[in-house]
Amino acid sequence: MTVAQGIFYLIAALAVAGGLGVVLMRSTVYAALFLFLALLAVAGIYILLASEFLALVQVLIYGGAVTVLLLFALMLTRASDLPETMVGAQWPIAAFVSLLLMGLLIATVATSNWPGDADGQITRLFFNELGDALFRRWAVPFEIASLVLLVALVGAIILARQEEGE
Amino acid sequence: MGMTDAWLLPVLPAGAFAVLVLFGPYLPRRGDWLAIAAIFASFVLTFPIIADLTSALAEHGEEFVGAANSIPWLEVPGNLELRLGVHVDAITVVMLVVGSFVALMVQVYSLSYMRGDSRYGWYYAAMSLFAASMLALVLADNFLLLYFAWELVGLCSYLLIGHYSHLRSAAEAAKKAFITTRLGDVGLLIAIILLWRDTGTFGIQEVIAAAQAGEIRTEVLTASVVLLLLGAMGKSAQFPFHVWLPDAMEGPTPVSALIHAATMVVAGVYLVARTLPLFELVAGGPELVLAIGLFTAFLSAFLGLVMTDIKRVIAYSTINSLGLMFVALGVGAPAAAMLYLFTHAFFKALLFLGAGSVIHATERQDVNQLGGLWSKMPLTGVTFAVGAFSMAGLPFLAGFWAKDEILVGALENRVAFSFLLLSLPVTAMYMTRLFILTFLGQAREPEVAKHAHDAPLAMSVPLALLALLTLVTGLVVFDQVGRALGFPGGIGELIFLGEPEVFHFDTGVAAASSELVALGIIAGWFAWAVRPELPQRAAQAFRPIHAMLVNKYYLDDFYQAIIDRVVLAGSRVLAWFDRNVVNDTGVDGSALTTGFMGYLLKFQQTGKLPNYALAMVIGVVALALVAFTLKT
Amino acid sequence: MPEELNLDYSLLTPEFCLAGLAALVFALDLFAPRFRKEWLPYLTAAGLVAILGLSFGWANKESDFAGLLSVDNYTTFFRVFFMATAAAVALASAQFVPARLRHPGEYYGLLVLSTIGAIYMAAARELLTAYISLELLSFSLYVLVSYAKFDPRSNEGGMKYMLLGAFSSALFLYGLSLIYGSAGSTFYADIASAYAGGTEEFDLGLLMGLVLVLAGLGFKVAAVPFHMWTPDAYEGAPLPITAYLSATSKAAGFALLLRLFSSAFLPVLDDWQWMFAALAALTMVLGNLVALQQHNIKRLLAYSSIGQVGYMLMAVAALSSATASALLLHLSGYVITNLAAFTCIIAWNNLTGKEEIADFRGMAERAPLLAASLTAALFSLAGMPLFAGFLTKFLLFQAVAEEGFLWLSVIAVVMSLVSLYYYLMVIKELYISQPEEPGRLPVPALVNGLAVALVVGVFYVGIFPRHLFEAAQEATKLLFA
Amino acid sequence: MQTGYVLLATIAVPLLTALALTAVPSRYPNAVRVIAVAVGFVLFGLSLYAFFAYQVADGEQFQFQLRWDWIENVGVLGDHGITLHLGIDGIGAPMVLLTGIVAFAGTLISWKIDYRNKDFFILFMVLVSGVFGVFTSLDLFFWFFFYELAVLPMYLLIGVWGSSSVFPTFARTKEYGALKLTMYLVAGSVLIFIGIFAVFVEAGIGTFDLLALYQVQFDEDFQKIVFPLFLIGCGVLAGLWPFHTWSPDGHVAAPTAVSMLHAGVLMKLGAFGIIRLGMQLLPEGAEFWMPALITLGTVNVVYGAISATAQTDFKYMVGYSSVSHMGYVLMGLATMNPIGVNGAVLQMFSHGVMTALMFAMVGALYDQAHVREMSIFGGLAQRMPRFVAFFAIAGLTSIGLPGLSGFVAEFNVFVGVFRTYPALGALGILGAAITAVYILRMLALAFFGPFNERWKELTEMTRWEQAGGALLIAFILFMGVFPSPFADRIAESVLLIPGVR
Amino acid sequence: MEAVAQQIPLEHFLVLSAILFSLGVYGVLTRRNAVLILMSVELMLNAASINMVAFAAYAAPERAVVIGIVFAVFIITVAAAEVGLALAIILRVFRNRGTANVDEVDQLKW
Repeated sequence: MTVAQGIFYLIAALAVAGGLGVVLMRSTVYAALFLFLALLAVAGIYILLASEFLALVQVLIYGGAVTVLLLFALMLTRASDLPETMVGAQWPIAAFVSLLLMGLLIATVATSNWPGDADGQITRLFFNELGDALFRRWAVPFEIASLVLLVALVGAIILARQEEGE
Repeated sequence: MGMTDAWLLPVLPAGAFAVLVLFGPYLPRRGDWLAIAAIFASFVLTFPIIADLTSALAEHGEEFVGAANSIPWLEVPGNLELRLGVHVDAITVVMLVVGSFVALMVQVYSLSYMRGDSRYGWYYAAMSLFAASMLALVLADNFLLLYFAWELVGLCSYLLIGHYSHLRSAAEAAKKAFITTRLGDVGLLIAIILLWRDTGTFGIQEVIAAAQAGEIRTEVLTASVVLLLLGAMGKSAQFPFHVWLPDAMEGPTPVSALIHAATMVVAGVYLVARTLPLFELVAGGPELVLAIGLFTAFLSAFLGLVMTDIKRVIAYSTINSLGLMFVALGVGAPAAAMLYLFTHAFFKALLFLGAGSVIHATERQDVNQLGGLWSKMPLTGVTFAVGAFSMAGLPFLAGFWAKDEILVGALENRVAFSFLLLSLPVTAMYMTRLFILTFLGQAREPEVAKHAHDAPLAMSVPLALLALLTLVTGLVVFDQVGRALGFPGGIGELIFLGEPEVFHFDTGVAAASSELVALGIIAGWFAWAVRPELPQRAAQAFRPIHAMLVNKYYLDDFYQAIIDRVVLAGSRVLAWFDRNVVNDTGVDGSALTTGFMGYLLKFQQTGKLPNYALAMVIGVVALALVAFTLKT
Repeated sequence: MPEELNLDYSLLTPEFCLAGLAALVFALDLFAPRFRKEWLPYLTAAGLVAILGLSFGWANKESDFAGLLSVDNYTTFFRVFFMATAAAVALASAQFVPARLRHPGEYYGLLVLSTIGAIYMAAARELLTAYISLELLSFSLYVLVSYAKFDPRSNEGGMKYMLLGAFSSALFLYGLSLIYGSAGSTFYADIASAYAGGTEEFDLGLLMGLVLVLAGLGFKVAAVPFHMWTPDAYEGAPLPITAYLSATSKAAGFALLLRLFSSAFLPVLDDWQWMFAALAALTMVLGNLVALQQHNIKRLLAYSSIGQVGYMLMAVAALSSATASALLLHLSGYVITNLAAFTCIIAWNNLTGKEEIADFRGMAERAPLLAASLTAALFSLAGMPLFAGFLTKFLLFQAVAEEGFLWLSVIAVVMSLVSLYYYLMVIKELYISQPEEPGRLPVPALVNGLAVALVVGVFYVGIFPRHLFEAAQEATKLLFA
Repeated sequence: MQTGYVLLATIAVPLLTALALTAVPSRYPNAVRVIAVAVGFVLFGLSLYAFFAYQVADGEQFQFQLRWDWIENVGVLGDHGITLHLGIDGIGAPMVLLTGIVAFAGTLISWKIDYRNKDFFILFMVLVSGVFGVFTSLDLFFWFFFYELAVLPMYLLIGVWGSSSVFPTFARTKEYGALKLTMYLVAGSVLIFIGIFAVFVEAGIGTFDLLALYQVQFDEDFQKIVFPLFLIGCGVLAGLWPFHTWSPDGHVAAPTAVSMLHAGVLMKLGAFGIIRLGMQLLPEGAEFWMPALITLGTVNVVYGAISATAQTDFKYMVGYSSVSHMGYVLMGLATMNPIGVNGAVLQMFSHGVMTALMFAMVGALYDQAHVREMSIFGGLAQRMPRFVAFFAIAGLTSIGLPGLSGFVAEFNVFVGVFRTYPALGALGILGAAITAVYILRMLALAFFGPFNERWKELTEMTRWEQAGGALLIAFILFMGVFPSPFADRIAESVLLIPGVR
Repeated sequence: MEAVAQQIPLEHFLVLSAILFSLGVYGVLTRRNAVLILMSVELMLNAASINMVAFAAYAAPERAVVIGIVFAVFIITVAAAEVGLALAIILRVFRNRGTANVDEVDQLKW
């Protein structure tokens, strides 16, 4: 096992552990913390895949903003006060279906010939290239994304804000 | 005015009908004069036709098979050509004379009889339509027109029997008559179509010719003949279709005289006579006719003995007579049948009109309420007696001669002959009974009898004329009379030209029949005039038999039972089946099933979000599994 | 990266204008509060109609923006389509919003913004653009569905829609990633050329990708079994938004589906055709059967729209230029009809505050014009002649049958029959049942006018479909080029 | 000079009238009535013209042709994809006339409708337009279009203006009747729809034009599979057993004019469809399936007649009688010989007029008495002689009395059936005898006999009803006495149906 | 890091993402708190991102490498917005109903 492999398996294990925590932890706050772990692990994966920028974004936005937001939400909804029963009633069938799905996905991964998998080189994308892409070629999605954010912002404000008489 | 113009005969009264229906209420006297004028014209016009016919006969002799004239009515590709046409030969002429004359008499009679009726105009319209259809029926040169007229005759019968529609019994009787005859008509229609199927024509003469040429398959011919006979039996009230005729007496009496005595009911006889060659081609055909006629005649004779309604007795006598005519046809003596038909028309019409006079005068028709009318209504009494004894077969009246011819015809068939002889005294007996109970003895309801009087002129004249004819028409059996009237070879030779046939007067037979008739009359006299308590004692002594007779052999009850228990019950079962099985189960059921599926399915919408997500994942997994399976 | 890209922003003018309109609406709401009450819907509608007119300027042109967006007849068709729909919904909301909702400015603004998303879903020729446009539309709808803040049903509908929407977009994304991995590109054209030579026998990556993409888009168009949010969101949403969901959201899903599967996945037709066929069959059966048991008009129309989705999915299953144009025609007819129906329902709801089917009793007495319009719309949905539904269904089913999916057409026709039943149940209430209380209701002239205009549209499609059909044909021609 | 504009007018005039009526304020009910009757008269005139201007033996199968392209070269449609192609042959001509007669009579009879009469006539006109359309369309799409259009207004016409009935053992609400009728007929059209798909796809010529499709030689197996779709699909509307139950229930619920049009004309659409789509398009399929049809047709006749005998309600009786009489049509068609088919078409006309008359009369009575139970009437002949006369004429026509139209038609059918299936022909004739049983039973029960004093309030029919009835009777007699104008037109076209020989 | 490619096959990343994805699915199906469902969705989104980035990283240079990364950026953006919006809605539900338990929010059904 090479170092890279070792790192990969470690990160992968962390990610999976985080995932497991999210879906299995009885305490909602712990689950949120496990999510944070998983997100960080994914950032690690991005670094392994030579996308440092992405890893940065992942940590900042996901690990920071999103997780905090989620924790806030958990608190605002006082969900933490009521230790949730671990799983819903449909967990056996859910487990079965999820395992099946996982099996199918792994089978897919295993049996397919991914066309990019040719030269054994990881293609690195530099920041400037990324920026160029984002603002030139992908300008339209970028603009749309800004509209998405606008909508989310407006929506969140409208929905969440307290009205008179509330 | 030749034979080919004979179409005018039915058209005149038909026109009168149309005018009466459309404009009747606006015409003076509701248009009765128009109806009478039309039928009178038809009657008068028969004479030039007879003249034309006799000259044609004289010219062509035996070759002459009749004159035809037809126009196309409807042509359908596939060898279906429907024509309207007339065919005139001797047999037709007899019917024409009888039909138009009796109709004329009856209509004149009705001027007085029906006066004041709320549907006077309609009555004359229907009478005209009847006359038109009857004339068309006898003139028809093809089965289709015959059937056409046949049905119209049935319709008129329905309308006229039900003339007093406010009476439940009249409505029921009309219905019964129509439905019963219609059952027979089913046979007739099928027969017509079957014959067409093998010959490609509806022409009566063509069909007969084809049959004689062997172009019709035997089984088809047999079936057709039986079915034809069915039609004839229905119309001519042969057993077991006879039940409608006595009930038909619910109609106004002149109607009974015209339709249920003189004309319509003999249509069946006419039909069989017309198609007799077909019957003769079928093994057992004539015998079947004979058997039915005999049975009918014999059974109905006894019923006359116990009935108390004056018209009903005459009605059973009509059935009796019709049976006789069938017997004549069955034994191969169509000429005798036609002769009987000819004479019967007059005396039976006479009887009915006489009965009508009685009813008109007394407003009673149960003989138990009558009696002692002889002195009050001498003309009616005399003419009625003439009719009654003619029916009974008293010598030298019309009925005697005709009946004698039938007996002669049946001479070779011992069984038939003996049965016929046996029925004679019975007939005589009940006719005597009827006459005695109505006219002789004490008035059972003096109030009624006191006001009775002879009928007015319009009613008396037809009575007198018909009585006169009853006295003399029988004489046409003698060749001399026929020749004197201008028919070469007498009436018999005239009717069936193919095999000229002269009426035979057999003294032995005549004597025997006369004796039997006399016996019957005397017995009747003894039983009802001399020892009036005798019939009651006999009735008590033979109670089961009497009960059976009074109940008309329970046939009506039997039919009623069949209708109630089988037909109506069956139809109710079917209706139930239709409603509950086909509709509620089949139709509504499938709708409900669909709805229920929806009901079951709607519960997939549990309202719980995880279930929704699960459904999506299951969808994905299922699709993927199938996809993978398909790929590998 | 000296790649030559066509970055002609003028191609996107209508959408910029839309964004400007949205901004204007937001601003007016903020700074001219008196104005907002009465005039916002009309301003919005007028703006939309104006931009709609503008977008005809790109008719019969074929151009693309950096390969991401096509501005061709297909796009133009849907530009017109979505803007017209949004305008109609805005007008239909005119009475409803002041009476039942707060924050009208954001309401109309979001409506306009969502239209941009919808248009780009149709215009996208690249997966990321498609995805992000889809999210724009979805986000707007999440908000709009939850817009009745104090109505627990609206909250619940919104939450279910939102969470399941997020879930489905995760599925969709994962599918996109697999396709990206398998084809090596996200551009439709590249994907098509990657598969042009046929696929290896065991290219499960593509297959799994297709399944997941289907799941994501199936969610959007409400195909069984990804439909579960539909009735709840429809019932929970404010009425005009229910109308909007049934029109734009669905149409946008199909716009995306159609372009994606015709431009990108046509070479691997065999892999996905049966999936659509199966989903179509399931969808129409379930939608129509369950609709039989509904008693709330919104839920009824939700299930009826699921049934309609089944018909439309057939067209994708039997994908050809004929079915595609028939699909567009049907979609147009369906949307016009549905808007007509909802206009009447919204008006009735404004007047009476009711939305159970039984509450519509006697509408013919109380608001005859609305009742007649609603009846026309429902008959059209059921596929009766003279109305749009008959013709569009006929042509759609015919085209599907022509492509060898006669069995699907048969199911569809049978299900149309089933659907007639529940439409008739509504019509029964309108005409046959006696009203609770007598007397005419004061229906605003504008609402009557809108209803009549939409019904005229329904008749127009039903009787003179030639132009629309030709437009649909023109729009789809390039997809199969 | 024949132009198809006459046919177009028969479709467009009622549609435009419906549109125009929407503009008439509903506070002028008399204006609505006058317009409706005037339009009814115009339609009657148009159809009369079309019938008599139709040239027998001019060598054209379809006359009055008019053809407008509607949509073409789009989607699956070829050069003449869907055309508004109108035209009638000798089979269509009497049907157009029938529609004109019944529609006119229907407007007359409906004069007395008070409740929302504007809406009534709007829907009525749509219905009439649809019926004319079916009889004149020579394009499969438009044929089906009008076919559905004719069904469409039914629901409301019955649901709003109909009547609910309660019987001792069950109840039939108008909603039930309306719903069942609509659903059932549309269910039938589903099969037709599928058949049309199949034919279009199989033909592969990208057009719905019937004349073009008639030229296509369809594969025999295909014909055998698709023909039953048309047969049953159209058969539902024709009251084919066992798909007939909508008919009695629907009639019981329907208002008078709708019953008239429905039994009188709409049921003929089904039979017409069997000819136009079934026999003309798929002759070999027709030949293969005809033995089944004749069996079902015979069942129709006998089953309908027996069921009618058990009924105690006027409308149920007439409804089942319609089922029975449509059986003759089906039997006639199934013979596939010129006589039988000719008879079937004649019967379509005859039964149309006759049953319309019968329903008109039932309606005239019901509107006054508000009950339809036969046995509680009695002796009406004394109170309403014309009514009874009219009713009796209808009844006698239904019995098949010579001189009335029913005889001509049924006779042809019987002859045709006997040529091929003698045993079934005999059953059919027996059915006619059963008809006599129930008709006469009804007449005796309700109209004759002692007058039931309960009904002394009843009065004779209104003038409008008399006019409508007289119109219908005129045609019953016309066809009964002079069938040639009908038979000539029909026979010519019947011979052109492939497979008929 | 280029060596990573030789040492760790692409499939490893893909399997990891598959596992994460399935875990997310399981979470969505079984968690009852709306916020936790949202978290599970985030797991799934991350799985998709991993795929995107992995494919991009392993793709041949002439292929459109950039798109995978760009895609992942957008996913993260959208996910953040999504969380924000979803939380607003969940808060709304919580305020009106007093619960964020999705099993209890089932007024709309059938």
